[in-house]
Amino acid sequence: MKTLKFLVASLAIFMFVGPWAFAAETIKIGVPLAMTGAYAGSGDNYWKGIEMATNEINQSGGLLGKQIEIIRFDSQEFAPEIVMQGADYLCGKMKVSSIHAGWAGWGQDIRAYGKYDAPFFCDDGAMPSVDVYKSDPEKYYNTYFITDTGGDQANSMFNMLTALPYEYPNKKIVIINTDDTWGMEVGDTLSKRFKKIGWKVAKRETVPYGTNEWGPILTKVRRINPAIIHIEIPSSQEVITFFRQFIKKPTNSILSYGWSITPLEVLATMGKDADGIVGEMPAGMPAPVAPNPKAQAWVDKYMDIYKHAIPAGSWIAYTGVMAWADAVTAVGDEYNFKAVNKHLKEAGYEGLQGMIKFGENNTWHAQPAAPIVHYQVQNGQLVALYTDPPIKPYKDYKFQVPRWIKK
Amino acid sequence: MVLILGGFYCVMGILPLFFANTAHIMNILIMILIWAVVASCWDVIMGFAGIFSFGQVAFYVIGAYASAILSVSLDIPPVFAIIMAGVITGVLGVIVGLPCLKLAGPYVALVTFAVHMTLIPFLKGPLGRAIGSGGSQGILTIPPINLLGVAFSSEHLVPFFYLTLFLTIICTLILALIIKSYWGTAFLALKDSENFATSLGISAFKYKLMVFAITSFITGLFGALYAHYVGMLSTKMLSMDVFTILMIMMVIGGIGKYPGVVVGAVVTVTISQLLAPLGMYRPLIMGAMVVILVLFLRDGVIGLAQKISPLQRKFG
Amino acid sequence: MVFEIIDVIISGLINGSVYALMAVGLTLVYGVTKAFNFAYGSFYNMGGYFAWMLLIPLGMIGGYFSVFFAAIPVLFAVGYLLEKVLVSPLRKHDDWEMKVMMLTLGLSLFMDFGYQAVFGPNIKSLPGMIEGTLEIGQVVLFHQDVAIFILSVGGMLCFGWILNNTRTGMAVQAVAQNPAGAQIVGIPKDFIFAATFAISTIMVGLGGILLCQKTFVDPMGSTNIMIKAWVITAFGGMGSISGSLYAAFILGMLEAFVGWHFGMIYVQIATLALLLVILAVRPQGLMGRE
Amino acid sequence: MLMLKVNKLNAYYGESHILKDVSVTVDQGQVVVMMGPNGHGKSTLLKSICGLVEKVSGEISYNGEDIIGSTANNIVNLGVIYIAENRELFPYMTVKDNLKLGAYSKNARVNEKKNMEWVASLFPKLMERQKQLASTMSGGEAKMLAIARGLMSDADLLFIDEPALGLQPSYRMDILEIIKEISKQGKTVFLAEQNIPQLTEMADKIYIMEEGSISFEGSKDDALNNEDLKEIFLGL
Repeated sequence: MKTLKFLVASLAIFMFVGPWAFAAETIKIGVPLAMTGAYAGSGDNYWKGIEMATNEINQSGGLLGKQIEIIRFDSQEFAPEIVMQGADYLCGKMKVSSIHAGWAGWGQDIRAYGKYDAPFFCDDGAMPSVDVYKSDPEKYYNTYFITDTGGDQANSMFNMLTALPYEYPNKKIVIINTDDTWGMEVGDTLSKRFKKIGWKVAKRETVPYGTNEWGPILTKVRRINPAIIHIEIPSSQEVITFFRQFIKKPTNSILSYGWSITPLEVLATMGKDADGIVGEMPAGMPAPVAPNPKAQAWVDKYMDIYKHAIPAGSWIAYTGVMAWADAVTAVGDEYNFKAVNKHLKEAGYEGLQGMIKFGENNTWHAQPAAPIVHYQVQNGQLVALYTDPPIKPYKDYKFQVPRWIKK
Repeated sequence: MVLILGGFYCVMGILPLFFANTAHIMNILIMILIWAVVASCWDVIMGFAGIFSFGQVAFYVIGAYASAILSVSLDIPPVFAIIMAGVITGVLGVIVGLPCLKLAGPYVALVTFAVHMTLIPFLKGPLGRAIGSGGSQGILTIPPINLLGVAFSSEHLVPFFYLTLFLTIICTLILALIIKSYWGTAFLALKDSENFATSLGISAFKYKLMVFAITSFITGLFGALYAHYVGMLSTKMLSMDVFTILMIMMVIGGIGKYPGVVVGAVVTVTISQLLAPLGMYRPLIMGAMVVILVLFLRDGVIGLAQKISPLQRKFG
Repeated sequence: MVFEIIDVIISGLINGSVYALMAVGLTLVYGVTKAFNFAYGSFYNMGGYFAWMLLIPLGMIGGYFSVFFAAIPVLFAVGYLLEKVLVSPLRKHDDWEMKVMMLTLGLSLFMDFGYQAVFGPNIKSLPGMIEGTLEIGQVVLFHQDVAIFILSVGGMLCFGWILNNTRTGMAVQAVAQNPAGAQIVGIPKDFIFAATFAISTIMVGLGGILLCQKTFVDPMGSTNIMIKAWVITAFGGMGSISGSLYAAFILGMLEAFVGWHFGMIYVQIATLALLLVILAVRPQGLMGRE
Repeated sequence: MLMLKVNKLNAYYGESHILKDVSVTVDQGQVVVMMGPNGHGKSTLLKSICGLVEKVSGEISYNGEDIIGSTANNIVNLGVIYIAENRELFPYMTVKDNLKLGAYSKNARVNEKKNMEWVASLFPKLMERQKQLASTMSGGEAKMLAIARGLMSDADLLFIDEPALGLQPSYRMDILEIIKEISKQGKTVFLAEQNIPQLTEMADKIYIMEEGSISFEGSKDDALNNEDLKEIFLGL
């Protein structure tokens, strides 16, 4: 299998070096993702969605009668010049007709792809990216954010935490987040919102990636004994070690993991131990039962191919490709970027959960058809408690008071 | 040596005429120019002065951040910011040099690499934010260089290319002078036997400090140039990947075989570009390359050339 | 308050023992062969993946006992061959230390992404060798951490004893102190070099198997391991076993207290600042020799 | 009876050709002294025989066994030891441990105790400082230790390189005595030394090496009668 992969890979070189003599009639799309480095895990999740979408399109006769050909680029850890090389390679050299990126960086990607006109779908989920867009909406008109920013997601987390059917023993929260853009953004927003309603942010800790010895922090947490502990570290290793060391001597606190609940290994590793933790997924797919048969069919198909539950990013990346394909079909020419972009902005797309429309700043803000889903781990799997907006309970799944909370 | 370098830069100078419109290629060419100089500096430090420095990437990044911060936070025009960045890096180079030039081989590597490692948490952390490093998000709005109404940036590749080429040639000349001058011989003497050299009245410390200062200055200068080129910076530039790529340039070019390292830069950047679509197989192959090259291409391409044709010797 | 301090001290000790385990192999191989092994962290991961492969996909019977049993010869062979094939050829030439550093750097890149290519980019978790916690009044400890502590400290002490009190151990020291002299008295220098490299590979590999139970097998993790081990080795004095033992615990404590009092974000800076200071005032490290 | 036969030995350091077709023979129980200006290859010859030089060609046979190209430790096991002019001690080990390691080779281990006593009788001074680190000893003591360590190897053929180099006269006399003692034990001694004229008194055979090749071979009488060699023996 691996050798096969490698053969394909080396073929790719020759195509890269060699002339384009034998380029068949295909529609090329670019997929710059983190294939190596710290973010390779999330990159893989997006990839699965994109791969699934293109396969579906190709199997059903392709787009405008042409097969879609994916050209990948490893954006590694989003070093500015790497991202720029990716843009120049995919758009400049390979002349792809759209970019499906998932998490592509924190602003550098917008600038890099903004130089071109091909629609650029990204899931940066961070304010700096949006700020770059805002700095010149004309120039960056081909940028599409397929999820909300960390700030918006944090607001939704706040809504959920305050909506929980649970009597908080006190008004103290501890917030632990990573030292990166995403972590800071969520941390800041949450502490702002909680302070506003008279809570005390008893501890705000910013930790670097790779923190696995939580003794010093937990010591303080245990003395504080807060009502909520929120962890925002988009990396499985740290959040698992935190939980293991927390549960050793737990406090009466709701554990809110935010986005950190979504990396595949978290549940794969902790299983039922994780029961009781709450977390969210932007543009998520409610589970264990999808909102409608069509969505359920998709979920089943996904799990059948990839043998695991739907991770963050897969579904929305899938939807991104589909929405673009929809626009291309409507326009009838994948290279008529002006028209394709116009259609994407105005027409909206009938997704698995309903009609999705791009809102302010070319963003698929959380909306009924692409909601932020808040889950609780219940017997080892994610169970949707709420969808937002509007914040409303999902089906009749009930919040369970975590086992470590003593009455 | 003069022939090789001259030929190289002439060719580089012509290339844009063919590739002016393909941003992708221009980008590669510009990166080749920048890396060529940075790697050359490292070669002068390691190969000629025999200082076992692992701080090259660190100085590069310091220069980049210095210029970015100066121009973003203090609104200093990029042209001056770049020069100031070079000076700052040079001074830091001296400060780092003072303690470690008294040390022996691996310890110098230790100290300099420790500086490299310290930069990451520093720039990401509150201290970094305080001076405007933008934390782990980095700096995303670095203004382009603007000279006499001409903008030089990733948006205007051709002018930027020639600006870089111009600076590259100047710096290359400086480095070539160092190597060919009395210093060069002094360095080689130092490398062979410090005691011997000292007995000749060559003050190891003085010369090493000088070469440290000069190379850090140039490195910082090009770091700054790079910052204004891409317009964005993050601590990712300190990743092991960049470090290794720089190292491969030296291994291919041959340590102390200037200008082999320039050839090394061309080869490495190109290969790394060709392999980019391979994803994780790119670093895999790069790694294997280092191992094989270190084992079998001991003096790099120049060494090879020397072996093949005795004529080449005088360039070594 | 007092319990808080105790907690912090405990996590300091845990840090320390973990670091000691990481660093011992590196300091040994540097001390004896003067070759700085940049691929060190990748061997740590090799241990982790080896254990994972035997336990999860192959479902090896006998659990960790048989894993260790199988790991030792494999790691030894790998280390021995690598030294013979990659490192010793370089020794013949001048500035070989630099060459070895470069080569091993390339090797680590190759190995790390090799792991990714084979096992995928996601982290792998190992089942705990010993579960359960130990409660002493207010204080709660993982059996795992206690085990790591005992193994690393005990392991290092008896390793030091072997070095100082057995003929082979002394031969190793002899090679470290004066290779030419060792050769003159009839110690097989080249074999000792290769063997030391292999032993350090075993140490770091087993360390990986132990510690990955605590913090997972992370294909990208090896750089951090290498850097940690390097910092400790340099701090304690390159090649001084006891030095790195002290250094490991000093740094462990430092991290715990800085993290507790100032916040985790300052830990790295504090560590590296300390390293820089030490190297500036005493380049050979705490216990190192000029 | 013939113990060591070196025939047409060539040795190189990198590019430079140090020994040129050197031929030497040593009989059991002899004391052989090799003289000649420094830097003309005396040490190189000794090292080459003991397997400490990478690039060598020619024949070396020890007790009829061909030993050229075999590793240093094998040669030590055969009972040939090299005592370096620059001592090559283990600086951070005690005198005792240095001696212990001297007896590293297989057959030496068997007789370690016996040899230790013998060495103790030869070097009472050293025994007083068993616990001292080698790096803290004076030049003379260190030299003694180097010789003592060599004796611990239980070798039958000892190559002693410049035993008196940089020693004050008092020590030179000691060394003379010790060498006498060693050869009394039936050991064969091959010295590269010209700072101790008295040595020639006890030499069974004298070689003179100049520019990497043997310029003179003969008994001490031949040497003394040889006009050309007078200046070398001005010391007499």
